[in-house]
Amino acid sequence: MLKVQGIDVSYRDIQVLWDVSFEVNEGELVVLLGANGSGKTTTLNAISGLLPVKKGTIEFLGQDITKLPGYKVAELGIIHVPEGRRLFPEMTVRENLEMGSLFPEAKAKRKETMKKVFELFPVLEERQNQEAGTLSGGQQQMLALGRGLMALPKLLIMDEPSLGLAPVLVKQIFEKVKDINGQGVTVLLVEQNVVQSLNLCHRAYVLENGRVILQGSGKELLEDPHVKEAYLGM
Amino acid sequence: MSYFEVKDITKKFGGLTAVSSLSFTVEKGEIFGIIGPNGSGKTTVFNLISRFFPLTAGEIYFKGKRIDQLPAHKICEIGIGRTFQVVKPLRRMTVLENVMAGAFLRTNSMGRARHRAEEIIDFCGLTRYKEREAKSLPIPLRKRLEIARALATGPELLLLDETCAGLNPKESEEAIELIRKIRDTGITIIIIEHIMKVMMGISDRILAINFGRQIALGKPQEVANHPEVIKAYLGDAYA
Amino acid sequence: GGGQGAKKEEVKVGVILPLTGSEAMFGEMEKNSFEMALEELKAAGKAAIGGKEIKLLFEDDQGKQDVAKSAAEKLVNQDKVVMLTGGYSSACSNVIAGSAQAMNIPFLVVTGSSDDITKKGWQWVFRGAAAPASKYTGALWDMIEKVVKPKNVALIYENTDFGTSSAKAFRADCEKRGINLVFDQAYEHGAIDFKPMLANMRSTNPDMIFAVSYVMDAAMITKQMKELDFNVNLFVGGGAGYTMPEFKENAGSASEYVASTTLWVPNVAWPGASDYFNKYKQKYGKEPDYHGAQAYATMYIIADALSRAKELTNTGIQKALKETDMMTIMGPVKFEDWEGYTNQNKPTTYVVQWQKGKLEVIWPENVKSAGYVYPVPKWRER
Amino acid sequence: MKNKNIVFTLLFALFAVLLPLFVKAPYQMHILILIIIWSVIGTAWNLLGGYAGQVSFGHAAFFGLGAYAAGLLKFHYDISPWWGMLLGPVAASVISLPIGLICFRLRGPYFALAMLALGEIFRLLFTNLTSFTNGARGILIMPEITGKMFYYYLGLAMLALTLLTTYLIVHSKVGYYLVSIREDQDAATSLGIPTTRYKNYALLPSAFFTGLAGAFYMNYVAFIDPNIVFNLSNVSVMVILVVMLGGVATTWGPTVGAAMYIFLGELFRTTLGSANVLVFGILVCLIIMFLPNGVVGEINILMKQAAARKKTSLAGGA
Amino acid sequence: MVLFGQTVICGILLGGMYALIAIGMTLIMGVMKIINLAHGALVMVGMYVTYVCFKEFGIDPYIGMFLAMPVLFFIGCLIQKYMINRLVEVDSILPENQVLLTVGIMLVLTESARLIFKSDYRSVATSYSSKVAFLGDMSISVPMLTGFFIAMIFTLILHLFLTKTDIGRSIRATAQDRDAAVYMGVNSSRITMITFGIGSALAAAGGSLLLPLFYLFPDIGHLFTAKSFIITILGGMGSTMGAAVGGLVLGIAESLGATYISMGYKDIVGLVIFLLVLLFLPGGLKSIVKR
Ligand SMILES: Nc1ncnc2c1ncn2[C@@H]1O[C@H](COP(=O)(O)OP(=O)(O)OP(=O)(O)O)[C@@H](O)[C@H]1O
Ligand SMILES: Nc1ncnc2c1ncn2[C@@H]1O[C@H](COP(=O)(O)OP(=O)(O)OP(=O)(O)O)[C@@H](O)[C@H]1O
Ligand SMILES: CC(C)C[C@H](N)C(=O)O
Ligand SMILES: [Mg+2]
Ligand SMILES: [Mg+2]
Repeated sequence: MLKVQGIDVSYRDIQVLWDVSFEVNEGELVVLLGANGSGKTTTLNAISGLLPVKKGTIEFLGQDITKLPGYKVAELGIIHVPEGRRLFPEMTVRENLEMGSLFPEAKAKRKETMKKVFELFPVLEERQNQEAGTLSGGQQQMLALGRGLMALPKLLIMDEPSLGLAPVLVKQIFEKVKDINGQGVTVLLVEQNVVQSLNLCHRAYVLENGRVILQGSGKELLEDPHVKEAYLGM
Repeated sequence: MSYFEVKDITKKFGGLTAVSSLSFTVEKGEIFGIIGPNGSGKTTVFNLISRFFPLTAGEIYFKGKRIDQLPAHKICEIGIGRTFQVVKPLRRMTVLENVMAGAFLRTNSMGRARHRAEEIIDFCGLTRYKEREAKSLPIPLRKRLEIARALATGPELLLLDETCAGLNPKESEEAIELIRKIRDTGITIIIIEHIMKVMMGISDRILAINFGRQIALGKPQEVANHPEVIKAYLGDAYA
Repeated sequence: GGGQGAKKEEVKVGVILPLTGSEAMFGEMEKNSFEMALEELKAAGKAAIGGKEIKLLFEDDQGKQDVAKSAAEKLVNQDKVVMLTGGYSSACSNVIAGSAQAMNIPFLVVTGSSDDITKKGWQWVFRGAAAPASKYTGALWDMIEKVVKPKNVALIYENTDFGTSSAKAFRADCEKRGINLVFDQAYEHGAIDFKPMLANMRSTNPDMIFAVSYVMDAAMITKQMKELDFNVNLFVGGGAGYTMPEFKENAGSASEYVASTTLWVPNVAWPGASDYFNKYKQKYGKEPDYHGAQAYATMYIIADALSRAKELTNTGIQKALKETDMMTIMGPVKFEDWEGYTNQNKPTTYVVQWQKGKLEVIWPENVKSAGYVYPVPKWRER
Repeated sequence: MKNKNIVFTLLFALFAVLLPLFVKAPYQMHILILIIIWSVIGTAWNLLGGYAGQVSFGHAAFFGLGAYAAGLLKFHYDISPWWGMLLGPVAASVISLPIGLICFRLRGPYFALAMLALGEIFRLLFTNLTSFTNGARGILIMPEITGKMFYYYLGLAMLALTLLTTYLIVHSKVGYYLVSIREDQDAATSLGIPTTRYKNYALLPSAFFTGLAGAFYMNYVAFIDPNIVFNLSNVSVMVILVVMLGGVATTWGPTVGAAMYIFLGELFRTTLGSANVLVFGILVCLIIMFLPNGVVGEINILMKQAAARKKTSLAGGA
Repeated sequence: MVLFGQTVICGILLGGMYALIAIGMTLIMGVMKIINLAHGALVMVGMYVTYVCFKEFGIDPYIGMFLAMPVLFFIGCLIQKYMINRLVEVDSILPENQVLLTVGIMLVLTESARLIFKSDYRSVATSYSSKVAFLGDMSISVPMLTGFFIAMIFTLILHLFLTKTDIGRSIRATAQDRDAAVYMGVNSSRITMITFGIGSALAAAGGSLLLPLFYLFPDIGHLFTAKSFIITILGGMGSTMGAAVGGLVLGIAESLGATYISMGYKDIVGLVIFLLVLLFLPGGLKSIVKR
């Protein structure tokens, strides 16, 4: 479904990604692991068209999207729930959710989807008229996720969705991610909750200093000595 | 009288009571943890202590003096430093300059501020990034920068708001190390964190709140086993 | 430096005018008039001074006085002009005058009407075609004494140099004659709505209004008086605004019977006045007002002085200017020292009135082109 | 790096001091004097707007106050307007205190527009309080000194003082605090910085030097009226133009910007007739589009990049 | 009493005119946070378009408005796309550096108008330019009243547009976080362009409606820019309703000031009210309007 082939990405003249390749198949839940600053967010931004790719290609559903502008990538069904939430702080919760469903199909089902999102995160329903900027950190994270779901994505990209959430919610989020994936949405996930995410995923890639150094199923990687040492501190 | 004391503080935002007659004390040298579900009012407590918001009601004492009437910048001057959950780096300044801006609180000399800042940068393991502009740092490093900057102001009491969020288990270990090291220099710490592993590992005592009210207070293990905490916060018992 | 060698020798005169910015309309009109006059002089063979052609060097002051100073400095130091002229706004004229005085270069003011300019005892500054702001009302006072005889008068004026100077003189004149000034207010130009001021003024029941306004404020004020149905026996404008073609166009029927003081009208008796008006209109497709006439007359004064100058040096020209005694379309011009003024021509002023869409001279009686209408009919009776 | 700066500064100072040996024509001197005046105002604005990030749309208030302080001395008391060079900056600084009190409660565009409002209020007051200010009739003096050389060197001294003061402020604790406030006011507060007080530390000298420039202006141009010295577009906005053309929050930016503004403006004005402002406008657009950080700002960025590259290549070699 | 009534009526109508001029600014500065010193110049260009329609083709300004709006929409789009947009993408020390660009644009527009139309004062006299209705002894200008209602209608439409339509919400979203809007599939460069276009079109509408009762010359824009700023801020940046109320407050304050203090001080009264509002309602009038 998504095929990243040998991409290089730089910020001005600092190269951050080197020959990164990986794939996400239809219906899969794939996790990208890596230390701080290893280039995970950069990879995701390159996929969603926010950063130019210097070398290599990115394909989605057989279409080359390497050079596509960000909004077109979203239109194809790749929805990115960004790191650091990136809400619209002066818009209400409801408006933020509405912003998630701009494309025709999503818009047609706006009401239903929103109901589902509200079931998933009841606090959003309570606060639907509050400005997003005044929500607590965790509430904001829920809204960011909810907003992503509103687009009925084909491929949902999530950059550390559990960041700053209370343990009970982290569990819930992981469950929801699994649910969403179970309902047929392909998911590409970046997470620091290494154990939980590896337990959850079908396959995972490990990124170090901008290069893919390991790949395998979640179980395999959990057993991998390097992963154990570098990420689990065991 | 305790080293630091919060007495019956309340904060209302319009109709919403974010913090509701909350009281607690912190002893010198302690690492005091605060946990609670998202939106339970933890950050608001910090904002009240550091006077980013005025109190609706209540009193706050530090070293026996009432401090809830002081202006925000004075809070730092008397020795209470803080970090922000949503990081606020001085974007176009380098890491060194960021930390120097903090160090100037205790000195007027460029040389001394620089020296102090360099020490702290080393202490926090940011030496590699010293000359980088803060805006180019990834979020976890920005969080560490927040700590360094706050340390540079020479606090006696440090408020850390989710400085470990976004770290993987290995990195969390390092962060815990850093926090311990800070405590070992004699600084008292109040910490907010959602990663229970971190909280359990370093806190001397933990306060759990929900809806701005205390639901439990005590040794980490006691709090983690408190039924209400489990229900509202942990989901199931922390093992 | 006359090191121009083979090039045809020229007598350079610097003209500083606002060619951009909000005063540019007048700058353009004056520039056109200068050029038209120079062409005429050339055609009549009067533009060559001892074999040297008069050449006008125009500089844009953008309506800013520091730029005016730059222009003056440049013209004198760099271009070596023999004298300066121009200056539309009082502010710029003031600054050019100061620079000219400091550089010992004759400066002939075209329009600037600030009293101060010729009241500083500056020997290098001359004002011919323009009157000091406080002297615009000569004919009006004659008419007020003989015809209007108002008890209560209202005074409004734009808070500019010209406005405040005129108002100050008018106020003093009222006091001298024991006329009640029931309303006396300055305003900031460019307002959309003058009605609060007008309504307030109406409540003081004046018989006559004297209003010193530039251009479009004049139209706004009279239009809004009509909209308020505010009647007075006579509305007299002071200076610029109320005599311009744009005033009539914008105020429409509200301009009827509005009177104004002025220095010039096309149908004034001075020789060449109506020729100038017609020629300008034909050439530039637009009616000039008295600012154009001032520039046109100034060009003739300059040519006259240059031709009489014994030598084309600053002192030579200064002396020639001092000795000027000629007729222009603005009337006779002589540079005299009087009432504290230096090198100031004694202006002739008129009262004009819009009648059936035409500006008629109604005072002084010996030069009138139509009889005055006084008191003017009420709005609802027209 | 630091030595290079000092050498550059000394060379520039030498150049400025010796310039009149080569440029003797009064007209050229006049242009230089105008550049100096605008450099001073620009440098003063830059301290508050550039370093502290408090963009003011109302600096005409201080300029006008300085000018009027000089003018009114002469007008009311027949005291030499040169005393205005002392009174003007003091008056502007004194007024800046209540202005700071009002405006520093506001942030961002609210602050900018509050300053605009204050600037306009001063213009209107000075226009309407005719008995005190002579209103729109302005103040006309005959300067006692007419030679350009004197004004040039006095102006140069004034500029040197302004540059030096701002340099010292910027490269001290205060400077760090001002930049911190600009970058994030909340973070600055959390570092114990009394933000309002420090903003005043920037406003005060900023008003002082703007007032000084105003007083100098009165003495030099010899005529002022409220509409000129309190002008919104020709003073308050133009100073922003000067600083941004040259480079915000750079030492030399305002001076370079002033030189461009006056020199290019004058060049176009004397060569392009009535199209001069149009061409100038086009140029302003082009400069800011292609050099969005101003001339000096872009040069600084290039130099930083070059230095970084040198460093990495050195590191790579080792 | 008549005087007071007349003053208030004038104030309200004037406020309507102010709101009309400022409404485009609400979008450009209030929502998009672009401090646009060329706003008045855009109003001026709109007025010239309407003027030409009237003089050359006899088209009534109220209809000419519908020609001026698309023309200015187009001009606004070009300005945003090829000029301002460049600056949105660079990280400069002061985001206000676009202010300078708008100063340049202002100069270019003004001087271009001068090149084409000369500096002459122009006006459009329609049959209704001086129409008045009387309420007792108090007169009400008909074109101003019309302008007032149109201003209110525009305000309402804009408010609904921004809060109730996807494009409107996308405009606000883009202003608040450009990248995040892109994540949601918003073509943010197009949206900013359209926004500037709409803002310019609204400026033109204000100009067209003002034309029958005001006048026109290339530098007229200065008058409008400062007022629009003040109204937009008074209303509380980005609130359309706030801006309308801001216009009214300013209009009434100035009129009362003109009647009861002096015409020369009316602007001071307006500015002082402005400062007071800022000091005591830091978020502008929107904080009242909203609740
Ligand atoms: N805007 C930028 N300019 C320059 N360098 C950048 C920028 N953003 C990121 N980088 C650098 O690129 C590298 C990769 O960053 P990235 O954000 O992709 O890491 P990450 O794997 O997502 O880390 P984290 O776990 O901290 O989110 C880091 O070294 C970072 O410093
Ligand atoms: N400025 C504000 N205006 C209105 N409500 C606010 C404001 N700041 C916080 N709140 C509300 O107060 C409550 C407490 O927020 P707070 O940020 O303290 O939560 P928290 O415990 O820190 O949560 P998290 O763990 O998610 O960071 C939340 O419901 C939030 O929406
Ligand atoms: C137009 C004239 C009546 C006055 C002249 N322009 C001045 O400002 O002094
Ligand atoms: Mg990341
Ligand atoms: Mg929090």
